[in-house]
Amino acid sequence: MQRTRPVGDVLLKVDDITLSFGGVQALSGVSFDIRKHEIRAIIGPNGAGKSSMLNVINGFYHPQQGQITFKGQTRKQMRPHEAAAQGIARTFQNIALFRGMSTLDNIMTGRLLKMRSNFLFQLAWTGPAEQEETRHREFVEHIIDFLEIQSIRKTPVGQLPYGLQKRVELGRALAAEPELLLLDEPMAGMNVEEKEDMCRFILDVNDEFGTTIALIEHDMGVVMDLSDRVVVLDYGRKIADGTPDHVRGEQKVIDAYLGVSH
Amino acid sequence: MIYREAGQFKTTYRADQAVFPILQDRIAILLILAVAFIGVPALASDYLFLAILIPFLILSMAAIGLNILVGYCGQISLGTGGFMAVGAYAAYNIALRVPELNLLIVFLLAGGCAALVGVLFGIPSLRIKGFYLAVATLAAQFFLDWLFSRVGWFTNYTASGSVTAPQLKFFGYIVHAPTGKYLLCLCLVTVAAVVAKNLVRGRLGRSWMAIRDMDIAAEIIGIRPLQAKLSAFAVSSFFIGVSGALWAFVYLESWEPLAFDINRSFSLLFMVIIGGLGSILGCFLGAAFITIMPIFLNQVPAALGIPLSTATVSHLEFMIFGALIVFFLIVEPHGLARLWAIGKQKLRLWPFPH
Amino acid sequence: MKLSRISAIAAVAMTMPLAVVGEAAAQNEQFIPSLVYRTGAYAPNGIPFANGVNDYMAMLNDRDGGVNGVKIVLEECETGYATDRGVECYERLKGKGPTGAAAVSPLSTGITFALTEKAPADKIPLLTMGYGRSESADGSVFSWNFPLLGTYWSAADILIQHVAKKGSLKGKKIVLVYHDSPYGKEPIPVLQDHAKKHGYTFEPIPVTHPGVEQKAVWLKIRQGRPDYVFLWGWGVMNSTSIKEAAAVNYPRDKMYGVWWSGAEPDVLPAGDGAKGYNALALHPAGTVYEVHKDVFKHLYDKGKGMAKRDEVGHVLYNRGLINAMLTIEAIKTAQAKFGKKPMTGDQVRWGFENLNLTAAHIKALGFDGLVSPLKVSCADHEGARKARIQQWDGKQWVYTTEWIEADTKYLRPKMEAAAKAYAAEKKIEARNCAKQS
Amino acid sequence: MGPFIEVVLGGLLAGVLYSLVALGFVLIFKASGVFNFAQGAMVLFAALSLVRLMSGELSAVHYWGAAAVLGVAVGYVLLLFWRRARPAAAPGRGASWGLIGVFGLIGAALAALHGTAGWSGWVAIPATAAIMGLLAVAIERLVLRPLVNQEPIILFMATIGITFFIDGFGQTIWGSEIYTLDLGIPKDPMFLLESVFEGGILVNKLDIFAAAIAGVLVAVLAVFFQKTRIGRALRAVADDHQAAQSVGIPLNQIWIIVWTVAGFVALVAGIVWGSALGVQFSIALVALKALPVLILGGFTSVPGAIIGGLIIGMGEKLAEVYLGPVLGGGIENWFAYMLALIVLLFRPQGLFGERIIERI
Repeated sequence: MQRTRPVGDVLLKVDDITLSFGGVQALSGVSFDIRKHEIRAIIGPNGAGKSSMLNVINGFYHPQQGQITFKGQTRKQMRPHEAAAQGIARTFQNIALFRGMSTLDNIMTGRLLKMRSNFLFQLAWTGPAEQEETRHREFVEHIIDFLEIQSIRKTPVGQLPYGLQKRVELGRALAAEPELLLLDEPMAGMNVEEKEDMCRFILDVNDEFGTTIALIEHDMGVVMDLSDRVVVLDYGRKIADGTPDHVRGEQKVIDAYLGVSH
Repeated sequence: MIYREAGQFKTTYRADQAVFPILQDRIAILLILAVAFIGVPALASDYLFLAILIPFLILSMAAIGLNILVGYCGQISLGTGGFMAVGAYAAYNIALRVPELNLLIVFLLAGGCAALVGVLFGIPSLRIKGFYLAVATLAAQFFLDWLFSRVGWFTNYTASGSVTAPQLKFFGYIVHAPTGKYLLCLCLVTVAAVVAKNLVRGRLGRSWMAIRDMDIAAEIIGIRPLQAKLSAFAVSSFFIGVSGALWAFVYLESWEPLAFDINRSFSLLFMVIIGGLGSILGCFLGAAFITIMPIFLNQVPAALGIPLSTATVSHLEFMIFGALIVFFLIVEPHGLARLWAIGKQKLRLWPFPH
Repeated sequence: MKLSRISAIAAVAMTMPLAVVGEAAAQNEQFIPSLVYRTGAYAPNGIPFANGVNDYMAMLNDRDGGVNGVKIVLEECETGYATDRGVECYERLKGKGPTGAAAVSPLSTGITFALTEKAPADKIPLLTMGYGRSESADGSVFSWNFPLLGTYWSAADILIQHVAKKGSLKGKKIVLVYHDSPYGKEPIPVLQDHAKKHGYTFEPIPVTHPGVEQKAVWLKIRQGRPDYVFLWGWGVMNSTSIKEAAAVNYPRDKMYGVWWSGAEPDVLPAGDGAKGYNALALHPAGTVYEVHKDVFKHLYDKGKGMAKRDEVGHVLYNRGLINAMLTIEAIKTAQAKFGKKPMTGDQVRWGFENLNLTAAHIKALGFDGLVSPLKVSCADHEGARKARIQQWDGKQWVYTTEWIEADTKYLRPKMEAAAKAYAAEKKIEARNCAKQS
Repeated sequence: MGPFIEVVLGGLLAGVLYSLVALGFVLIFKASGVFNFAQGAMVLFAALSLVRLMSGELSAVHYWGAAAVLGVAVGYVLLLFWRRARPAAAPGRGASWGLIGVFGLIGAALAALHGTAGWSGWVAIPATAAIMGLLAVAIERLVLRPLVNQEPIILFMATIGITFFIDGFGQTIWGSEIYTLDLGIPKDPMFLLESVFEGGILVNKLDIFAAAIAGVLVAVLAVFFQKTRIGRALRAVADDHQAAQSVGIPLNQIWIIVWTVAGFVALVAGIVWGSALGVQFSIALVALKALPVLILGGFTSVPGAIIGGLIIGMGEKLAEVYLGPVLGGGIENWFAYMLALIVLLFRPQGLFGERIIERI
């Protein structure tokens, strides 16, 4: 595969993360890194702690132990909106769109972080506030074109079919122009055609915007095709890390997927 | 056939972002404004002004405020009456203590006071959600009721606890004719509606709606719940506070805390739900419905010549009112505004629905 | 299409209530609005009063064909004791009939306060018999208010006079249990002022609307053991107070209610617990008076009448009769000057201000024994300020004192000062009563 | 010390009354997720029906109607037992309706024979219970079923609509004056421990009686939920609507049952409140006293409603008596809410509510 932007330095480093809920250990001592411009997959059987990992990265869960370094800044605890401000965006396993709003408005919310016009101008809808709105609207229209969802621009997302909702959610995450994009099972529940579209979007995003992507996916074919490197989690532990070909050969990974007891 | 948008193309984002993108709507709204500002003052009677239009306008403004909180930000509040009282008593005290101040500024300051109090009582919303929050807002209602009847300073130590509004004087001109009062309310409500519309279609509005639809997702895409929720409480309470000041100064003229009791909170909540959550138009429809319905029910039997005792009429009024609420919720849970939108949609296609 | 729809809806919505109001009225009618509450927390007290008013007017129409040949048209409007509904009722009814509303009885101190601001502009007199703003007894400032038969300040003064007669109040303790509204707060200044004069300690305890929650209040009273408890309640609050007093064993004969806390619905629910409870009385209960004979003859014997037959003659029913009679007498007084036709509010105001009910006159009206003579003047809109103490013996109210008159010398300066302050605030020029005819 | 104990005791006993109303809320919220604002109106309606049926001041139609409702209810219950005992021999659908109708007619006929004298409590209480059952059926049919799967706030608003309707309806058919409810419950004050404290500790017999009734009611409800088939179905529905439906528990029936039970609870509350204060519109407002109890105890917890009631009752009375004079009095209303609010800040789901877990 020919990339316009080669994989660069470490963007995010996860170090010895341990997370538990009450007595349940969700993650124990997980460490890995994500490099600039790469597509990094996180895989593992159900309940392996994949979604928890993403939740830790974007600050929704606070790990008991370990630290996260993003763009050279190390942190232990952070609110999700702070993570968003630093440039981490994500989509969700069970779609978390704003159901009462239109596609356009949903994607516009992704731009909120970049909007800072004065309250008084907003009241009157003039000057900087209106210019800002138009400017961001242009950007969002760009994303709408990119995701090929022009026709549903003004439709409330609650009325959209599943596949399109997933696409809108991706659009909302992209609107924030994130440096790191976390995708939680972006293709779950899709048919083959929809999956192909989604794969194309992910690759295009990575390629056109140079966005670094971490994704969780169950479809092994997709994972192997898309990703540069793969982390494998099982029972909250990291059991393998490397290129798709490398991971595929690991005995531990095969065991975990086939359910060999340890 | 007239309501057809074919041939109207939007060539700029600006045009698409307009409140009324369709030409016919723009004409209609201009006509409505013309009627409201010119036609009604020329034709309406004192009774229509004083007993129907003025309360309707003032309550519309309060409903706009409440709708921002409940309809746009998803935080149910049963303390609206209390916040109206804050506006009323703040206006009273400011006007009393700084008599030279222009009343418009007094009203704005009153709104500001209500906004502050709103923010204060909005703080629990960061932790408490749903019906727990709704019940918790009753704390504000009861506390504020008590405060204004018990702390003498707020009522300038009048023995009865009932206070009287000063003359309505703007720029040296005294407003006491019903028409003047009506126009005053109409101007303020028009401004309020425009401002509210601008807010809800912009940055702030989107962050409120995001919080309403899914607060966790909103936080993850970078919206700060603290800012979004408290700004909704502040803006909402501001409108409610101004409407409270108007209710006291323009409609009642003399009032006691009971004028802003919990029934006021409930009737406002009815307005926004019957009118339509998350719709500015709905606020007006809801306010009209709730203001006119009781008066209407009260007079229909007499008009039809059915001799009913006052007691029966008022009980019937309760029953019909309750039944209508249930009926509307069943027919269209999203309120009159949604009914209106559906009607418009049909009209767009009429007479060829397919 | 769309527009016509909007305007059609708007037109229907807006004009419907209007159309109803704008019915053509016959020319020889005197329109009188009646603000009532027949539902809600205050209905037990609102109903008998409204029935009394209604029956008296209906009886006059039947017996005399109205007042001096002018038919009386009464229309009730439900306020629910809420100020905003009261204002709405007032606005709706003030212009009805050929000459507009003759007079308005708000039957709520809160509504009275609101209407006091509106009535002068509309030229409609407010009859607030036994309630309302106390300082409005000063007619030079409050031209349109008529708190006939006594204000709350008079009531408070009469109560203190009565208990002071039973023994010096020095070192005694008096508690006021009051409805937390302008109504309940009205007597506080006088009671406080008297406390200084008589040397008793005074403690006001508010009860929140509607007044069913009084447990803590009465526990406090049990602990504080006041020598007297004054009750300024209304609606269900009254009976609750008496019940709670019985529950904490506070002696009922040390309790004194104002005249709005001394009717049958206040004591009957408390059963035996109410025995010994005292209240002020403006007039007696019962049906032994001439006017009741006419009421029975012209209404109840014909199967008409608003109340149940056995409720005729209850305290509040009789008060309704008196309220109606005073309105009618004011109209008659006005007619004597302006002619026997429907009177405007302005003319009725003159009628009220020149109302002079002598004993003979009262007897002729059939109210002998129900009302004592009163004379209204420009300076004095109260007309009379007398009340008796009555006691509930378990079955009926029994007078325990003769008429006690409030101390005008003491109250008048207070009233005038308060009225003056109001006039200054509202920039009203007080009339010079010496010059009024 | 004496007065303090007295206030605490008085508060606890007042709290029991709040619990009775809160209990009705909890039942319905648990089983249907509906925040039933109409509970207060149901208390008023039950109390009004009872007191007026006992009064003997109504027109004959009232008595016939109430007796017919009672007859129908008796017929329905008998039929249920018949079906349970001998399913094979039980009548078919049409015959069942006929039979129930006959029972209704018998009821009305008996009432007609009795004339318009007031009923004794032994008849009036079951009749009122039957009326509450009818009300539950009506609410399920006319309101809940058309609104199924709507958002909670819509259902909440609908119950406010129901509140208005019942308030108006109840006062229309039963009257709006104040009525004395006398079921022979003693009301005199008692003085305990007179040897220890001067003046003794005042307790009202009615309060003790109310507390006992509340205790019995909670025990009955506990048995009902734990031991009976319907109770188990109710708990299943409370845990998961869809799962319960998928294993064949008919949701509509469950709703009717729950609303009926809440109606019975309202009747008990109505009896106690009505005996204490007299039956009048104002007792509908006790719903507002139950709300802080509800958020304090948690919307879904029966013990929470009881303990919450006790805490609120005691807290507000202590505040009114000892803090009130400093602040000017009349504070108990908002104090109850503030107390609940403060607890909520630390436990957003109330003291006994199910923990809210945020997922994404």
